[in-house]
Amino acid sequence: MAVSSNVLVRRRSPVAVWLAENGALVALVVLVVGLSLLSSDFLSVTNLLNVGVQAAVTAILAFGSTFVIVTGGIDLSVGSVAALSAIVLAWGATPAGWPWPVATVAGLAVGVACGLVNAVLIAYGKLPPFIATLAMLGVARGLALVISQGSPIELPAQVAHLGDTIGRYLPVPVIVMVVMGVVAAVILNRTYAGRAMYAIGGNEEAARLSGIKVDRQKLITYALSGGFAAVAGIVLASRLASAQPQAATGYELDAIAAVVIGGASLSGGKGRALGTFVGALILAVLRNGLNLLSVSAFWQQVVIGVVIALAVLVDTLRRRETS
Amino acid sequence: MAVSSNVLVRRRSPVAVWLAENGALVALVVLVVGLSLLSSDFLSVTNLLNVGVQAAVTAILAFGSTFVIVTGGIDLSVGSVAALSAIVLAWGATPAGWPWPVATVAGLAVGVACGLVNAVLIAYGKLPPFIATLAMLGVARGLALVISQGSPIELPAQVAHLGDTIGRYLPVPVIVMVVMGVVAAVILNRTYAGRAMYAIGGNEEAARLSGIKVDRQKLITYALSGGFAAVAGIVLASRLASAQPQAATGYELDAIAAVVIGGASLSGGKGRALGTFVGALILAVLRNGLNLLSVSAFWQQVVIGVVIALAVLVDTLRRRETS
Amino acid sequence: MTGDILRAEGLRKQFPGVLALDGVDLSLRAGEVHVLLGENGAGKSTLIKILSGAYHPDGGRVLMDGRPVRIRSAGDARALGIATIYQEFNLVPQLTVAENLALGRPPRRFGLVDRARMERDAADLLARVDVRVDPRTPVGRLGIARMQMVEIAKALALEARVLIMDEPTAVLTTGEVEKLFAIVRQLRDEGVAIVFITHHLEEIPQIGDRVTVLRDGRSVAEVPASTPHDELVRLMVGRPIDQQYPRRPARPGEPLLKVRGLTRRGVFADVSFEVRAGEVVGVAGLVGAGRTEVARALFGADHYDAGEVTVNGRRLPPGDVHAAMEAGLGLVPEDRKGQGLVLGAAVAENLGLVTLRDATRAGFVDRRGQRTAAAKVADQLGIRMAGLDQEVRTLSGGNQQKVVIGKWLVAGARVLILDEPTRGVDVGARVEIYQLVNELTAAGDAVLMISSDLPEVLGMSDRILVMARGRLVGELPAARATQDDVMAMAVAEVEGGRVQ
Amino acid sequence: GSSGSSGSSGSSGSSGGGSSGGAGVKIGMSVSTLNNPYFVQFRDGAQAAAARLGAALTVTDAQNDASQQVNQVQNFTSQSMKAIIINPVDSDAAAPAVKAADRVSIPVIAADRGVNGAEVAQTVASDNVAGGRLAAQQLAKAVGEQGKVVVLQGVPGTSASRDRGQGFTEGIKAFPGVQVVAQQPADFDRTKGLDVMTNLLQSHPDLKGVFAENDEMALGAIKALGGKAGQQVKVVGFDGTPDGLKAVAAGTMTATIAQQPKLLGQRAVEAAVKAANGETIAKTVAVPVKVATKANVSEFQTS
Ligand SMILES: Nc1ncnc2c1ncn2[C@@H]1O[C@H](COP(=O)(O)OP(=O)(O)OP(=O)(O)O)[C@@H](O)[C@H]1O
Ligand SMILES: Nc1ncnc2c1ncn2[C@@H]1O[C@H](COP(=O)(O)OP(=O)(O)OP(=O)(O)O)[C@@H](O)[C@H]1O
Ligand SMILES: [Mg+2]
Ligand SMILES: [Mg+2]
Repeated sequence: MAVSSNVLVRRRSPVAVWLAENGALVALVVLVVGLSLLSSDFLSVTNLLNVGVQAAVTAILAFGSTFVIVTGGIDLSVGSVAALSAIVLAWGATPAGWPWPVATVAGLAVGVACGLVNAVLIAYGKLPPFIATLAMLGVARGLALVISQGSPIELPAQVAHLGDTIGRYLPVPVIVMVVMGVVAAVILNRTYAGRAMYAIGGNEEAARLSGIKVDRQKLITYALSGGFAAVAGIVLASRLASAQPQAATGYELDAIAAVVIGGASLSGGKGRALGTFVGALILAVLRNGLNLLSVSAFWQQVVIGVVIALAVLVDTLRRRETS
Repeated sequence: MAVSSNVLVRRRSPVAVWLAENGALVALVVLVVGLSLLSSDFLSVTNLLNVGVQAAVTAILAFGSTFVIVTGGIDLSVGSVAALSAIVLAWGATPAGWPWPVATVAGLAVGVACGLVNAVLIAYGKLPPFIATLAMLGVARGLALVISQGSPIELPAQVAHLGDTIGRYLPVPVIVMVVMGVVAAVILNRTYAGRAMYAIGGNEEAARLSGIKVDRQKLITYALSGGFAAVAGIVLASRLASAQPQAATGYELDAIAAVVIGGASLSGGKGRALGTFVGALILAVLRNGLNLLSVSAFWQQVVIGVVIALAVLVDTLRRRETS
Repeated sequence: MTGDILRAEGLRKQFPGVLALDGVDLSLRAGEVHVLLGENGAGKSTLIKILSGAYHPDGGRVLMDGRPVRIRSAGDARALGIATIYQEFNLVPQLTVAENLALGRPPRRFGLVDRARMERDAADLLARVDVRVDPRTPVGRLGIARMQMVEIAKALALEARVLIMDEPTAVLTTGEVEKLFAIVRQLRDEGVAIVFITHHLEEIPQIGDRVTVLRDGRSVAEVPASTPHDELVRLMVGRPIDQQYPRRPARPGEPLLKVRGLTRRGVFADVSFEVRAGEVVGVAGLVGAGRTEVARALFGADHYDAGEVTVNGRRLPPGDVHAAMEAGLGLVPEDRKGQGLVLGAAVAENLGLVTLRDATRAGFVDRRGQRTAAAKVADQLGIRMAGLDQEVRTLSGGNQQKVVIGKWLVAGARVLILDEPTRGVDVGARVEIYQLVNELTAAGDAVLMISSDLPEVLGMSDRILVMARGRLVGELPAARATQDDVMAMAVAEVEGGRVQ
Repeated sequence: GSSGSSGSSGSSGSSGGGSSGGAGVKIGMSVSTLNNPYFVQFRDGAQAAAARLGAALTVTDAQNDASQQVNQVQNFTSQSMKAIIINPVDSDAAAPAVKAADRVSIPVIAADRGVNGAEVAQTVASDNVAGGRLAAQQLAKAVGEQGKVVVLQGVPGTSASRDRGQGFTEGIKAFPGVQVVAQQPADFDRTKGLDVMTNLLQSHPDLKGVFAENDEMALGAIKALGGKAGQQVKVVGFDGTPDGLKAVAAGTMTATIAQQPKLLGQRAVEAAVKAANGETIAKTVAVPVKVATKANVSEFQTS
């Protein structure tokens, strides 16, 4: 390789490199240490499992959003799509309806379909992703309300087990979250679709001229986002044993925040599943800690805002330092 | 002046050019015609004035967001900042407090200050605008709740006049909206700050290398957005004669949607005050029309989503045709 | 010494993993054209970015009129009378030509921007550089060459004492280069000090007074512009280059690429030609002749209205890049930043972009195999980088160009379309690219080479097609053609030549 | 004014003994939302009672999000609260949270809304469906059992909106002369109440009455009606918030279904303290829903 003589490679320890690339992790560690000192309840096994369970839905939504954000898009519809998928599942599985596995597949299919509609509007209708998915935010929520007549629907018991804890220490939502995270990481790092997402987000025109079928890849990207949203919606409903038409309202901003806190850029081409996971954990730890510390409800919003800003600030400052 | 000789310049009438650049207007006209046919109540003077009043708050917020979006940024905090400004005004102007003009200035100053904090985080802290303003969304809302203790506060009567109608046909919110729109248009088109916004949004590096003080211009941009949000918040409160801590929740998405429907691009460098105005009108007409037509609560969300997508689709299709 | 208007002493600049400048000196006199010469990645652009306030040096100092100065921003440089034309375009595509010319300092009246005056000023400036374009046109709609002329006009507007030009001629054709030289000479005679970077060595005696040669981040020599060509090359590359255009013609075989009656309304019309296996076909023409458009259309990047394209006997569906690639076409676009590279991604990623599909089994990409292939090509092209993981954004311009070409080499295209392939590439690397062209054609592949560099077209092609105003106006055998022949054809008025 | 505000908070409080004494008892309370004056009052009542009893009360805001509420109750269990008060975002969705607390034997009090599908120690509530019926009667009487009325609905899909709407629909059937000509959502929000009412007036200028599913929307509607409010058009609200009661006193709002949120909060805390001390408590406590009209509004305002 033509590493010229003036190229001086400074040796940095692998740990330092890894930390610089995962600045959000530093913020998470600081947060965890701080909360353990402030609240004696924080660092118990059950509480940490609670945090995991509480992070699960946001994390799964955020994994799906990572795909979209890596391509330089945005998906505002994930919260609504999650609710719609769960409602379709529960509504389909009523005693008079389908067997629960069929209903579950239907719920997932609805999520994927919503993603495909987004993608068609974006890739072929040339709508800005913000607008296409904002429209879907309204449409999916509205359909969830129409189907459910505005009332929660009980989930079939088999699906509701997704909200259980196996033994004492293995909450199913945490397992689902980890599995979806690994799937997201593999897709992003190892598959054609994933690598194409980075190329499209980095320079769409260059990707197209390199033979990547940009439109088709966008279909895959948004379909994945919709599918992940459906999974998140079903996990959420299983925790409540009922599908709620108003579930996950506003979660899209949390999901996007988790992705960006995790180091992705909204202009595309950057982002990793592990970072997103850390981002989702930061949000969950924060909410959990503020509850434990009995911070007043009004001040909680202020504190969450400040900590989110600080967490990303830590990251950007680290980056600037090491570059 | 001669354009390169091999390029055949197709002559297009100025009207066609203007329409192509204002595709949202076409959508608005279609919507208005459709609604007039469907509802006999729609096309009355009073109803159209109602639409104007109902568009005012979104439009004023959206004018502020136009500055930010033109620079390639985003401001999610405008709804919260609007609420906080109004709360500060009302809280300051309680009988035991300051005279109302002082309180009003304080309310506006709080809006500008929030914008400046956003800008400092973005320009100097290098936070992505999405994160900085998402943090501010929480902080400003939290502070509004803390100050008001969660309850509405009555507005001083002098300020509440902003919600009145002069004579039969001159609602003050509409006047404020038009004034703010003209101010926004002049800033964008004719001032140094405005042109710098386009330059930064189009190519930040080029702007910097051309001697534009990018950081300082961002301060101005977000301060303007905060100031416009404060005005919107005060107009909103004046319509109810009381400042509500939870007012304008979620309005940021409406404001951004108005800007994008109006033809701006979230990647920056594009956007016009007139387009934003049309975008805000589309949203207001739509909500008004659905009420007049007594569309069911559940279906309204679906219809609004579909119409937003169609409105922008009309625009993108027109553009593709004429380009 | 005393006449120095600007001096740089011992400048150092460290990037992560790269020491870009390692003690560079430069002295600049009023009324001279000072050429900066060096291989791709030698540090030329870094040096001038320090002088213009875009970068801060890690060591060394800059003096103006004998006094040390601190240049911390573009504004500081401007205040000191330093104007710069950067290698990468620094225009705002959405804004009009007039606004770009006045960027950062628009004329104002009563605090408001005075558009009428701005447009008048712009028209004057454009007339000075002899560019005919409406000042109200958005810059994004101009071609790359006219953008460059706008950049030049923008720098002129500052009426600076020091004018720095980083490869201004890279994207210009002969006519425009002449115009530019006339302007530069006039400024020089008015006492302006000019720094001029170029990879076209033949321009040096025409325009330069002194030459500073950079190598590996150090200034290795300061010589007069009259220094012989071979000597300059030796100073720059460290070894002599015996043949600048080492074309070794292969025996033409079957036609690989056939284009029949290709037409796109308003852009080009009735373009027909063939490229045979083993052939290099050059395409010459003035800027805006439509060569790029034809290349993009036949590659499937743009739609066309009529005609057909056949590759290796297979007729290509219009507007389908993927099908074109499958059939064996490859395109190295002229706008490397906008169309050729994912700037934020690593060198390895960019080199593997075209072969991503081929390296995929059951949806999974063989990333290790891709990396090995990338390393091989990087080595072959001599890409100067800190490693395969370096972001392409931070490569020097010439090395970026090598990456764009490299990704098609990895893919093994049968017919490679090169649009301005050596734009911004240093003499040494250029010869390496030519060698590659030779190897491709020797192996029975074909090359269609669009270039505004006439000596290159003449030196490297087997046949030359000439385009003017969207039509093919003639064909010349490269062996006997001269620059004058080609130019004569390119500018000839074509009867009813306006494309409909 | 109350007497025992001195030993206000925390474990150091040494207030008088007795079986109902709550000295140092840790209680967690998850409120469905605090973005609404009604629940702010509910919280105030609870805090006042806790201060009086010397209990340490932790209040969290679920922001109308059922799953966030589950999270908060889980967090209470890790904090080893002695009792939990839940003001459910949704009656069905609260069940898993309650079960989680049951598992570690922490007594749960449901406040304002019941919990379906799980055992709670006590439900302190006023009946929203009954309130809806009362509102229907009030409105029908006020318009002379004749004419067109409209309904301003809350956030679609929330239980408050469902129950009140259901009660109203049932109640209004008894008055065949009263026609419900439109039901439109205004999301429990005052501004939206104003805008939607303005729009509805366009299509129904001959309107006689409005039922708003909370006072905030009712106040928006009153603003839209201007001089007509309380005159040609009667407005009935729900909740009995201070601003709502003011409007009743002024005559612009004909009636509001007052729920006494402060009393509700107080009762919930009292029950929680008792449950924490292992006392047996009644399964349900009904806090009366009252109709506040101009005639009796002063009683509500002082309490
Ligand atoms: N921002 C940056 N970050 C990291 N490395 C950089 C950066 N900018 C330049 N470099 C490196 O510094 C070296 C000098 O680059 P420079 O752009 O000055 O070369 P150049 O002489 O202008 O080359 P060319 O003729 O190709 O334009 C190269 O190795 C390049 O990769
Ligand atoms: N006024 C204009 N509006 C829109 N596009 C224009 C206009 N003038 C020129 N162009 C386009 O700009 C481009 C000019 O680019 P450039 O100067 O590189 O020429 P080119 O067409 O690439 O030249 P060649 O065919 O010689 O490669 C062409 O694509 C031309 O069609
Ligand atoms: Mg360079
Ligand atoms: Mg070209």
